[in-house]
Amino acid sequence: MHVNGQTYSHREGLTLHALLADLKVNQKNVVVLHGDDIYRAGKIPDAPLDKRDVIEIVTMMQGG
Amino acid sequence: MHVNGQTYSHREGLTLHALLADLKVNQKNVVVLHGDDIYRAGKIPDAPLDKRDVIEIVTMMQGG
Amino acid sequence: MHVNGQTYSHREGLTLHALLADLKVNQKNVVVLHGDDIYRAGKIPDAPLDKRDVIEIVTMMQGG
Amino acid sequence: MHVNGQTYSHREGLTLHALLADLKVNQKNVVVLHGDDIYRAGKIPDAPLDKRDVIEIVTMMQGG
Amino acid sequence: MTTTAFEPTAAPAATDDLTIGGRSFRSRLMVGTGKYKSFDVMRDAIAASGAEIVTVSIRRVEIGAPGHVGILDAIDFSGLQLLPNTAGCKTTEEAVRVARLARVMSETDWIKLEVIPDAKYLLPDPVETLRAAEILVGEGFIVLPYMPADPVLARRLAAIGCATVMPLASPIGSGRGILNRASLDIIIEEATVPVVVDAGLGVPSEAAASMEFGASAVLVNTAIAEAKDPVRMAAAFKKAVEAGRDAFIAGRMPVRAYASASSPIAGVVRMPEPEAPT
Amino acid sequence: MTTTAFEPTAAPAATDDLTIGGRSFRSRLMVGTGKYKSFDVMRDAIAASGAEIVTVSIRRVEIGAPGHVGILDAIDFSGLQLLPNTAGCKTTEEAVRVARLARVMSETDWIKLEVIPDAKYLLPDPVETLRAAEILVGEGFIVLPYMPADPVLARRLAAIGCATVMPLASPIGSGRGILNRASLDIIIEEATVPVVVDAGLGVPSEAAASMEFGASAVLVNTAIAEAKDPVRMAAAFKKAVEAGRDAFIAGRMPVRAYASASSPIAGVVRMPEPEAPT
Amino acid sequence: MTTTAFEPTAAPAATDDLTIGGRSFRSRLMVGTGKYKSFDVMRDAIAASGAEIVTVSIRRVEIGAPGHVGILDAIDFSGLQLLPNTAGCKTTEEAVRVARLARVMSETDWIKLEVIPDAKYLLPDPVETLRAAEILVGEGFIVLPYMPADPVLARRLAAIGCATVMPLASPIGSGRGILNRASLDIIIEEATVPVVVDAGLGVPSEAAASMEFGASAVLVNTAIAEAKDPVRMAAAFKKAVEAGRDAFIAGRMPVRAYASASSPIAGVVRMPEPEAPT
Amino acid sequence: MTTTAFEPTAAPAATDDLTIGGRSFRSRLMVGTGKYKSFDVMRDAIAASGAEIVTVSIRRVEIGAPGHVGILDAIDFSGLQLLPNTAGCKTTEEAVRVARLARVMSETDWIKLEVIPDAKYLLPDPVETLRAAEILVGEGFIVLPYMPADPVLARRLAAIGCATVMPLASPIGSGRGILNRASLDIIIEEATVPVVVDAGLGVPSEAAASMEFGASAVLVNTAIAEAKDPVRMAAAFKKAVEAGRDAFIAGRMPVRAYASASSPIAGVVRMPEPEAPT
Repeated sequence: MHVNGQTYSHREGLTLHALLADLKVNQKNVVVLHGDDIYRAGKIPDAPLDKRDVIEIVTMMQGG
Repeated sequence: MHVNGQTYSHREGLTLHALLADLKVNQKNVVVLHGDDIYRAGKIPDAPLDKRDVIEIVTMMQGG
Repeated sequence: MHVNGQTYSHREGLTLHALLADLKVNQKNVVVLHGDDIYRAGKIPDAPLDKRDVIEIVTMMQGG
Repeated sequence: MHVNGQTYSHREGLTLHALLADLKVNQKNVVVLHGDDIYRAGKIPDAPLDKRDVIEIVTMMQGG
Repeated sequence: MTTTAFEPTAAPAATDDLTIGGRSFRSRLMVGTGKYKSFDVMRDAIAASGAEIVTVSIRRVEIGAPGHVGILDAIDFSGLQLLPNTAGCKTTEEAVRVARLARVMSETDWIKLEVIPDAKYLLPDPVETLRAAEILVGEGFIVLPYMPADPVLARRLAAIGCATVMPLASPIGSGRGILNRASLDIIIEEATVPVVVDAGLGVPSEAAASMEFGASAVLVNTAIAEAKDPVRMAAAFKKAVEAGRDAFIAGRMPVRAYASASSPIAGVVRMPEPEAPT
Repeated sequence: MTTTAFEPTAAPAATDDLTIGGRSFRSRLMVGTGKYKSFDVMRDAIAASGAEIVTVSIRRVEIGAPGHVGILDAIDFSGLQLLPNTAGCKTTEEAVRVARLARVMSETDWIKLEVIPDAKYLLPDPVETLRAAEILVGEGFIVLPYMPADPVLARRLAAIGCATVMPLASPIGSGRGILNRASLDIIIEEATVPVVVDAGLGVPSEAAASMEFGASAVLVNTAIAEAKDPVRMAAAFKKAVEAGRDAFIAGRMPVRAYASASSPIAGVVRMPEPEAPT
Repeated sequence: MTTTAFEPTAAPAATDDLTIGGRSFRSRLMVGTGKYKSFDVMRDAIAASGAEIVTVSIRRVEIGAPGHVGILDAIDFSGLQLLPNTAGCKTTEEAVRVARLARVMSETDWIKLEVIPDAKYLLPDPVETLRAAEILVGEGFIVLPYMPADPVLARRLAAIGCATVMPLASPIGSGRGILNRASLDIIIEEATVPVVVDAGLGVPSEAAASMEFGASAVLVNTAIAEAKDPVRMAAAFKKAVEAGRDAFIAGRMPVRAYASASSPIAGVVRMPEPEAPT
Repeated sequence: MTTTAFEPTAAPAATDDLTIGGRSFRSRLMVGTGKYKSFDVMRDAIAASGAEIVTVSIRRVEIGAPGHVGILDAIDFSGLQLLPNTAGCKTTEEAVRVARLARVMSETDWIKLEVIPDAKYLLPDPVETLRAAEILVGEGFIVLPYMPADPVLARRLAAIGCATVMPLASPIGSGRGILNRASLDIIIEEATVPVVVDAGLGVPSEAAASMEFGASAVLVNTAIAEAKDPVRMAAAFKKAVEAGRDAFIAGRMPVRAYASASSPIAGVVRMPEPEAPT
């Protein structure tokens, strides 16, 4: 699967919450894109992940 | 029918040659658009015209 | 004599005060040039005037 | 004396021709200023020089 | 204290508010949040600018960086209108996708649309920008498109429902000032939505000039963030934008080919003619 | 830090005062009093400009006009530095004479020296201006000479003791803005006295630009007096001059030939490569 | 005279020919045929210009005007490359249709593509121009698109197979000169096809400048046709374009912030120091 | 080649000759002889420029350098008007003295007067230039003064009998082009003697522009001598000056705020309205 553009080795039974935990993501102020679904921090479901899934975990940064 | 953007009253049996004659068009250096067909001066067929036809008779002019 | 660029017909015994009175000049905020001497309002002497004298009576105006 | 801005040790009986010879000046296309007198090449007199004299030997150069 | 800064006390005539997407603003200076040396300087500079609209970007979090700090952890944007951008997107698809993420992230429908294929001059693609704008307007976004100073494109972007047009003055971050004056004049003359001069402004006088020739607002980032003293520069831009807008409303003097004396012509003290001998 | 940013009333560092003829000023905007529709508008515009140095002219009184009103009857200049000019004088002699009258009239040694032979463009005569300045400096005047934007002349005027130099941006009252930028840059680079950009400024952005490129002050008359709303325009010039000076002190960003992204380059959300079939 | 003009005798190095659509040209000045007072003046002006590429338009014949004279009845274009345009077309469909008529009319595949929706500034539509160019390139036309000075659009037009790009200097027929210098510089820097500066040039120096900063050619119509003496002006543009191209090849001097003496520094005749008394 | 170059064959209308000091010239391009890599390049560049007036300087011979070669040993100036300059002189006295030496050296009364106190920008001193010009005119010289672009000074120099005025476009050898356009326009408008734009021109288009806005001639040195190919650049300047002069005489088109179509408005081939159903 892909997480933030990098390949990530999927494992049986992996869920979104587990993934975020594995990645040690500071979940405050992040938004997660799972396929076409977009979830804001605190509303991220513990969805099961498929090995073809594409995940984006983003936050707000400086910019002009 | 339309000739150079103006409506032109079609008559039974009207042909392209007849039309050009009616209009007194100086056929030297003109090009005729009949539907999607484009004919250069001297090669204009005496095609029969339908009342829904759109005809453009153009020439080369000054321009920048 | 000349007053503010115009010729002024001098008369025997004419003085500066008399001149200013004749001309009905509002003496507030004016400065008078008599030859090379410059007098501010209130300090204008009652000097006798000669027919060759050049007098300028000026004030402050708008300007950029 | 001064020659082209530099001090030059004057000697008894020194003349303009002798000076130019001493200095090995290519006299073609030069102009000499002796005091207020200006001489073109070929018309330079063999004038006696004084130790207070100021001499300029110039030519035409590139310039804009 | 920072909070109060976001509620300017001295209010100009309400009639001169800037209205975008149905919301009114007193400030006509929008600022970016990029390139600051520190969040403290950024915070003070934003406050000093008096800006009510502030741009941000959306980026992937750094994986495995637990202490990762996003801008929301550092800055309190309450009272400000956030304007997320799609900077970095090279295609319509990327821009639309980032806009959707930004909407959820920022809890606003506002989006500064940027579709920029080249990295050297960071110039927007007119065709992709129009395509992306059509999609986003259709999805209910309030779209502020960054665009080349192209009057025909500006008309088309306004026609499809963009909230503003944001033509560039010169390349992003170049500080080269207003290089497209003639095109900006036409865009402003024909504008049916607010025209925001975006990108390239290097000094306050260029922001003031933009307002004088009729821009509705300006957006500034690098010129403030890269100044030696960003906070003082932010205050300078604030004054300059107000000065330019005031001048636009006050109505400038005519331009003359010749001079026109400021002091009275009459009554100059001249030397008198010499007295004729008697 | 943040606090001060929100109280622009707090005076700028005394070290940034403008000093001319031994006197310090906080405002770097000088204004003229010509061309106003009424004394009331003039009074309000001067107040709105925050100017501390105000120019006036000397003229002959109208003979036989008892009700004649001079500017002193209408305006209270207390607290302001009066700067009488020699406008209208075509020769050194006329200018020196008017300066002497002005000194008695205004009770100040300050004089704005103008020696202008032509009426069409009102351009100052460099040779006569230098001659007159030498005489007036010798008589103890504080001389502020209006001059062409000529760096060599500026050096000479400073060398003989003028208090400032006042090069023109464009012809008096033309509103054509800064037409001599390159010459002004050299004058400022070499300046040993304050450089006051005088004449031709038409809008506040031009005043701001003058301060940004290093002028010590600007003098404005027509651009304010002939604005549709002179009082608002005066306030605009005040803000613009402050903005330009702040920017000069804050230190502008570098100018770049190319663009420089305002948003982070890294972490852009890109489309993933299509998964290879397994 | 007319004859010889169409066969330039003095040939510059073949290596400096301009190549478009596989054909080589010695002249880098293209001219239009619009706005001339008479066909005689047009003929002489074209000859004096030395142009080898000449634009014309396609228009409906006047019905019921038997004596109607088209340009082909008046001018002998043998030896010249005709470049018919789609002037007047507001949409892709109209432009494509006129291009097809032009191809039959002119017996050339060359087309100057113009898609211009507005009449006031006659600015091209970037989106429709790209669409129409794609269709016409697909039909085998040699497409020279008139376009806004937009570097991204220029890249896209070249990428789809246009033979040149023709960015505008300023609005058609305005004579305002080069208002888009910065954008033109980028277009030229990135160009993979010849860049022809089209529209807005008013005087020969602007054509020379265009060549100096790297344009491959320029197109001029109004500046020649509306000159008081069109034939002499045509000759002036010919010389200016050659001068600009020569300068580009000869390599300009560097620009310096400071002066650099043209005459030797050493050996200046100075006054000697006064002799010390002995 | 060299020979022919000094006798231009193709003669423009005698009525357009440039007349200075009672002598007529066909070329309006004057060139300097400084900064060339070799005498051969200088010779060919002068020939290619078609110049008829060429500047030189006067310098002290190198003492003790018997093989010392002056320019007269290398270049044949027959047929050209030599114009010796006073470059390097900082005062009136030095300039007058060098002028007298130059007169004897060159066997001509022509002198390009330069009084330049500063070395960084090489800007002329207006006061000393006027003083020196008065002395030299009094001694029967034909004085061509190098001067700041100061209209009042130009009038005074013409009034005392100078043969031309030579205002600078930008600092000598800077190649910065025309930085004083507005002042040059006024000088030309008021001129009673030929106005020669001198110093700072960097490319031929700037020379062409100078002629277009009414200069009588231009003087170029560094832009030719420092080009990568000086001979080709000299030819480019020749064409550009001729182009600019031709354009000035031919009479430029008017400048318009808006566009003006080059192709006929009428007769455009439009899509027909859909037929109403019958």
